[in-house]
Amino acid sequence: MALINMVQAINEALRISMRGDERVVVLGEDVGKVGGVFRVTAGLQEEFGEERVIDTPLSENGIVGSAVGMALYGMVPVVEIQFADFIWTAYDQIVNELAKYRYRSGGEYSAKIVIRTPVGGGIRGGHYHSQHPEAAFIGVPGLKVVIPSNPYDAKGLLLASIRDPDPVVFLEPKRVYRAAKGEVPDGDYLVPLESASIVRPGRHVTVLAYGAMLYEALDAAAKAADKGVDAEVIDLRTLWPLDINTVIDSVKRTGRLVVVHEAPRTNGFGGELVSLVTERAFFHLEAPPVRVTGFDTPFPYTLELEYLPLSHRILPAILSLARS
Amino acid sequence: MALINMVQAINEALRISMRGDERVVVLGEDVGKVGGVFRVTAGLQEEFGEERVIDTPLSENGIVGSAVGMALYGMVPVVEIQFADFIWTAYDQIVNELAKYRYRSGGEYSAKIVIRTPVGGGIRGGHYHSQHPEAAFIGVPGLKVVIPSNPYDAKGLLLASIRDPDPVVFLEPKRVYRAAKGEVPDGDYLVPLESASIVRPGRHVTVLAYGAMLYEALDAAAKAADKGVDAEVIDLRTLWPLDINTVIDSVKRTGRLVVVHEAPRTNGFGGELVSLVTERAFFHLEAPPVRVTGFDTPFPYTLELEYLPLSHRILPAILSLARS
Amino acid sequence: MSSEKSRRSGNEDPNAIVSVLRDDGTLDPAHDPHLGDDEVKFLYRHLVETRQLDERFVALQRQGRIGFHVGSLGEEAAILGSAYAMRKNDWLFPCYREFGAALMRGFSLQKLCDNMFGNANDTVKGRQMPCHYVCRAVNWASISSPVGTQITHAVGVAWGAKIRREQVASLVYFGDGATSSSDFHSGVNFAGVFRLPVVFLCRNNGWAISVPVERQTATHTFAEKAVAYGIPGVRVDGNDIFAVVAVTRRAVERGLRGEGPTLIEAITYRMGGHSTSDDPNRYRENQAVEAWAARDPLERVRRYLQKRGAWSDADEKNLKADIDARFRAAVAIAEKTPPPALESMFEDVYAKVPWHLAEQRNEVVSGPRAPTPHG
Amino acid sequence: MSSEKSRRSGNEDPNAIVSVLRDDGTLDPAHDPHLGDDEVKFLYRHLVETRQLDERFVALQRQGRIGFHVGSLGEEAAILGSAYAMRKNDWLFPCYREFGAALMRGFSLQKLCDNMFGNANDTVKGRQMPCHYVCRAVNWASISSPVGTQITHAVGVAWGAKIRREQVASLVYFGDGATSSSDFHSGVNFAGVFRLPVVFLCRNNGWAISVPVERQTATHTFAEKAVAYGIPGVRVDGNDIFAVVAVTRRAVERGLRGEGPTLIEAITYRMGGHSTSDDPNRYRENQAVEAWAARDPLERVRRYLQKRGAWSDADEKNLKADIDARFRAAVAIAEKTPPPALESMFEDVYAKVPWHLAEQRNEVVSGPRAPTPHG
Ligand SMILES: Cc1ncc(C[n+]2csc(CCOP(=O)(O)OP(=O)(O)O)c2C)c(N)n1
Ligand SMILES: Cc1ncc(C[n+]2csc(CCOP(=O)(O)OP(=O)(O)O)c2C)c(N)n1
Ligand SMILES: [Mg+2]
Ligand SMILES: [Mg+2]
Repeated sequence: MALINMVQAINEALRISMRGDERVVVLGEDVGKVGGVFRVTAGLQEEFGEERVIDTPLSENGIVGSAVGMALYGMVPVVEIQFADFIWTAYDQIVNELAKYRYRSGGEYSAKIVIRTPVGGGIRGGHYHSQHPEAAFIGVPGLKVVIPSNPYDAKGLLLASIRDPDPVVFLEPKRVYRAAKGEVPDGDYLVPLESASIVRPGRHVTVLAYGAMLYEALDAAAKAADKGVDAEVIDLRTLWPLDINTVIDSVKRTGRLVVVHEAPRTNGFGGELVSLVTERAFFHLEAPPVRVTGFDTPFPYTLELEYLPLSHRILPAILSLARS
Repeated sequence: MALINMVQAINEALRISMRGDERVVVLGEDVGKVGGVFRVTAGLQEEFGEERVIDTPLSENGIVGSAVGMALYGMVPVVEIQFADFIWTAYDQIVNELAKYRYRSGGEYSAKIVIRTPVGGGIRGGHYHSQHPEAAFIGVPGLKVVIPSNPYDAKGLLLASIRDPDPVVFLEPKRVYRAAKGEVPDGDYLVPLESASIVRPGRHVTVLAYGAMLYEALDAAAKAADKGVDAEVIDLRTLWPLDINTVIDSVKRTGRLVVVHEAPRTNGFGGELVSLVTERAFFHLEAPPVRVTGFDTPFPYTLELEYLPLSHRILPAILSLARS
Repeated sequence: MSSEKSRRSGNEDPNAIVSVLRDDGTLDPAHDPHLGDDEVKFLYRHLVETRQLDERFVALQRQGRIGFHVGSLGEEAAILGSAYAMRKNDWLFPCYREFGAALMRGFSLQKLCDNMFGNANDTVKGRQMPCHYVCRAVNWASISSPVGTQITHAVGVAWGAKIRREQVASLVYFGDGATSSSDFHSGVNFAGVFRLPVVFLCRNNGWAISVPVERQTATHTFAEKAVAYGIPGVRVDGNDIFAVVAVTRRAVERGLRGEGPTLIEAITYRMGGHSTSDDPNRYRENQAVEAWAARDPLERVRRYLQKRGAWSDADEKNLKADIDARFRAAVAIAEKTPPPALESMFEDVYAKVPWHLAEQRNEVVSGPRAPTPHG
Repeated sequence: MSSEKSRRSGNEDPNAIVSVLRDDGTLDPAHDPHLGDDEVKFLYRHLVETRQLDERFVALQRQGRIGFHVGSLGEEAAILGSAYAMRKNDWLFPCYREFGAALMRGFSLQKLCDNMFGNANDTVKGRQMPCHYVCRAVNWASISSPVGTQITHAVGVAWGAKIRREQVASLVYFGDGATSSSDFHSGVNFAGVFRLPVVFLCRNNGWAISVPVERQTATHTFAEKAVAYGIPGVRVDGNDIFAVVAVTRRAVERGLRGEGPTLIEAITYRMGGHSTSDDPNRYRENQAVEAWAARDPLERVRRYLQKRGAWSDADEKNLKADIDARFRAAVAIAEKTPPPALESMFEDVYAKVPWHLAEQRNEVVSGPRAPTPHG
């Protein structure tokens, strides 16, 4: 066990996967010598060579499209998209090809790839280095969507994602890449997909969060506790398929729901979560669920901390919901 | 007034817009001589010439990207994407460029274009000629999303969309392109954006629908009436920004909500609608809202009518909701 | 960047078109692929089969028995000749007009017909439109309607093989229209940079639905687009199956020697509509069609075989009768085969059916049935 | 397809590099753009200003006073020379390294500094990162981080102008890495097909962050990519401002004559890191940097001017002092200017603020304030 950050934990997961399985290759822009602009792939090219840790031309659709082909051939490509904001030129390959390959070929082929990409704001990145686009992937049948919030989960979830038979979009909350530190086993272990984690048990309000906003939710919950409100905070970890039972059980206990996410509110994952809960636990709800989210604007630069659903916005939501 | 179908109505709106405003140009694949694969642009090239009705190379991102440039220069390009299923290579241009141009340039520029594209299933088109991807546009700040269900609205909404200062994604429900006929004034008129239409007033259940599924909702409502359940059916027409008042008023009256859409359920627009209603009319709700939608699979071919949320699936939802 | 000399300063005439089969039925020795009579007869049988099935499928569509067909009328030699040059362990990435090549590689006619009817035996389980079958057994990839997307996949397969040190090449079919796509640009560029054994087979059939090639590019040829990727581009008479076999074989050999990809422009013509949904009279004159009819790729091979005494009118008659009989038998079975099971709609989205799809499956299975397609 | 002869069969050597300014400070008459001393001095002042501001902005970033900077060290001549060739009513589409050209066209240093601080006076209202300003008054487009996307926009502007019969050209900047993007392919292809007056200005600075040009393309040059689009490609010494002015002017004239676009490859070198976030020592040796230093684009112009007696050491000193004074004044104001108003976050998403944004605005305005950035 060592105290490491998320960047190091993800690096370890990649290294273990590549050592254990020759089919695993890493490709993306700047993943080679420089080890990724966030240094997540540092040292991998040295160990595994240029053929397995591949700097590609600047084309996200080329990266994902050729990774799909590699996967058809039996490789397990782990793609890095430098920032999630740059994933959109690959969206056709993701929606129409990657996600549908198994289905449309009647199960004869499958395209197992993992797409790793840093997401989220709070690093002074403005519009194009801050997007948090989980909703664009959750709505695509065939994809799994995973987002860790801490080094232990990051390593275990990435190891599980690489071994999972389905394509996984693996979102990395870059705001806590280095800030979130934790004890992480040196060796191989899995954190199963589709399992949420109750990070803070509580009785009065259920708060669903993930990625960097988990810490804001926890901060708000701690402050709410000072005011006598006991919030349960759940880290979803796998966004889709969702660990529905953990979520519904919690809301049935608390009767109140706050959903937190950085992405814009409209048609964000919050809407889906609120609907799922409303459909399944309606008569347990004491008050309307509340979404605390990014606003329906492009991500701003100077005012980014006003944009993000930080603790100062989550706390009043918890308090007023608990009192309603 | 003449009895015409939606293809003709949209064609008239384009013709009137092009006659009235020299800045309006039409571009896309096969929009010229052949008049579009659905014949929506038939005759326009003859009247306005090859410079204003433009057959482009086969590149959706090229079409949208250059339309953005034309718009910066002051033109009003109306883009046709042959099927919505093929829009994804243009998604980067739509999300990162078109939608954000006004915001990111501090209002100095705006990129006013209309993207017309046929959507939806029921025409034996399988995966790639049936997608109904409104959710992917509703969640993008800066875009407006419009979908008519009949010729009168199609013409009036398209005329309004072309004149609106913001970029509009104009979805055309191809299953009823020719089937939906109606009386349409010959001249110029507007159907305002952001206004829903109560197509069938009712007391017991609110049914929100749009596009081709409106007819299924109406059919189900008629059958429900036979069983004593009086459903109100609302055609949303503009999906975003939503006519929130009409929706909330209705649910406050009926206390019950059914949302119908063809797109997959998860993270579809239904989740947003359910959330908006739950947030704003929670204490008026007598029962949990119900979503009747396409399933979370790629769109199938042979079984497409089982996939679609047709009347046979809407009716039981209305009845059981009314009785709960 | 490649230290090789820039391709465009090479001496070859970029407009030259490789052809082998002369009008008089003899072969130009310069590019002759040296096919034995049995090989040519094999190819000819498949050319005829392809054409005949095309006609039959169009007829079925007109009768309302199948929903759609997208054919290869006039392009058969470009398709079959290039597929013939690929070895058993090579991979093929179809566009959508290449069912004849799939059959030639061993895909069964029965399965093809099952796909045309989208029935329970369809390899893609009735999930895609007709002509969107799959056949892993012959390294035939899944077919997708969006234009160009298969190009990067073919690159990935060749890349995987190269990393694994396996002697496998891939061939990808696409049209002239597809050269404008993003995946063409990325795919050819990646294959050039990483020197992958990919054959990029551009069927230049003159049209992208109603859009003529002049609206697709300002270049004179499609082959010269290879220059932008530092790889060779070759133009070939796509209606000359000997020439197509020859240039494709050379491209495969080059690729497997580690010298990288080749872009082949097979010059041919789409003699029919784009698909059964299209009426070409709306946008083109008949003259070009007539001119191209004189260069029919089947006729040319038949003349060659007949001249060598290797093919008789009786052979022709028997062949056609045989194809017809097999077609009728396959259609009879396919048409009677039921549609896929309702439950199948929820399979293969993921490797295992997750909770939400299990719920949705139960909803459908226990719910009312949809109206039948035609009332 | 173009009826013209294929470009690659032309006689020009595709590897030839246009240069004008010789080592001895004289000009090659073959391509001399005939700039008067005042013009050259104007350019030189802006070259120096660009370099000096680059250094100052990096320093501000290191001091934590601004968040980011992406500079043009070594690439100044390629950027300013090409911009200088564009007329007032032409449009420029920046990549992100071209602030020097914006200033030269009339964008104010104050506004640039306001952008660097993202304050209330920033033309983009503090919504984008530093170096992502806009200036409609000089036909300077908005800057977007995603690589390549501005290329199709430049095409659209030229297209609009052509449809309206207005004599307007556009110039678009992008890097060597951007030639791999989808928008490069689509943009250049569309411009070729529709013969639009676009200048595609590829700054080949050797690197896309840490990825060298050999990993971007298998071609020997970027200019030869023009072949794939049926348009001319020109290589120019990007550190020779005379040569850059000359080839760009020729491209504009050609475009305005209706002969279509030109792809210019300006060969230069990124002397610094990719941006303030990058440390190039991680992936490259210093040797190339040293070699390029000998071809410094500013030094070359200064030598030229000095040789002509048009520039003195005193001029140099005064210029630098003046730039510094203006810089300090602008920064002082920019740094004191408050951030944009909270409400501004919700404006310009749409032309009018819709109900949901009005609600969200009220939520923020009446809610608690966020923590301040640094605690
Ligand atoms: C991305 C995309 N855009 C548009 C279409 C509609 N479409 C189908 S085939 C086709 C033309 C393709 O032309 P070409 O590539 O020359 O192939 P061909 O049909 O001639 O074999 C078009 C525009 C599509 N399938 N995919
Ligand atoms: C679509 C996209 N992918 C990745 C990035 C991250 N990125 C920013 S600049 C850059 C390299 C660009 O290189 P080049 O085009 O040569 O321009 P230069 O920076 O050298 O001027 C990369 C990969 C991006 N901004 N956009
Ligand atoms: Mg074609
Ligand atoms: Mg560069």
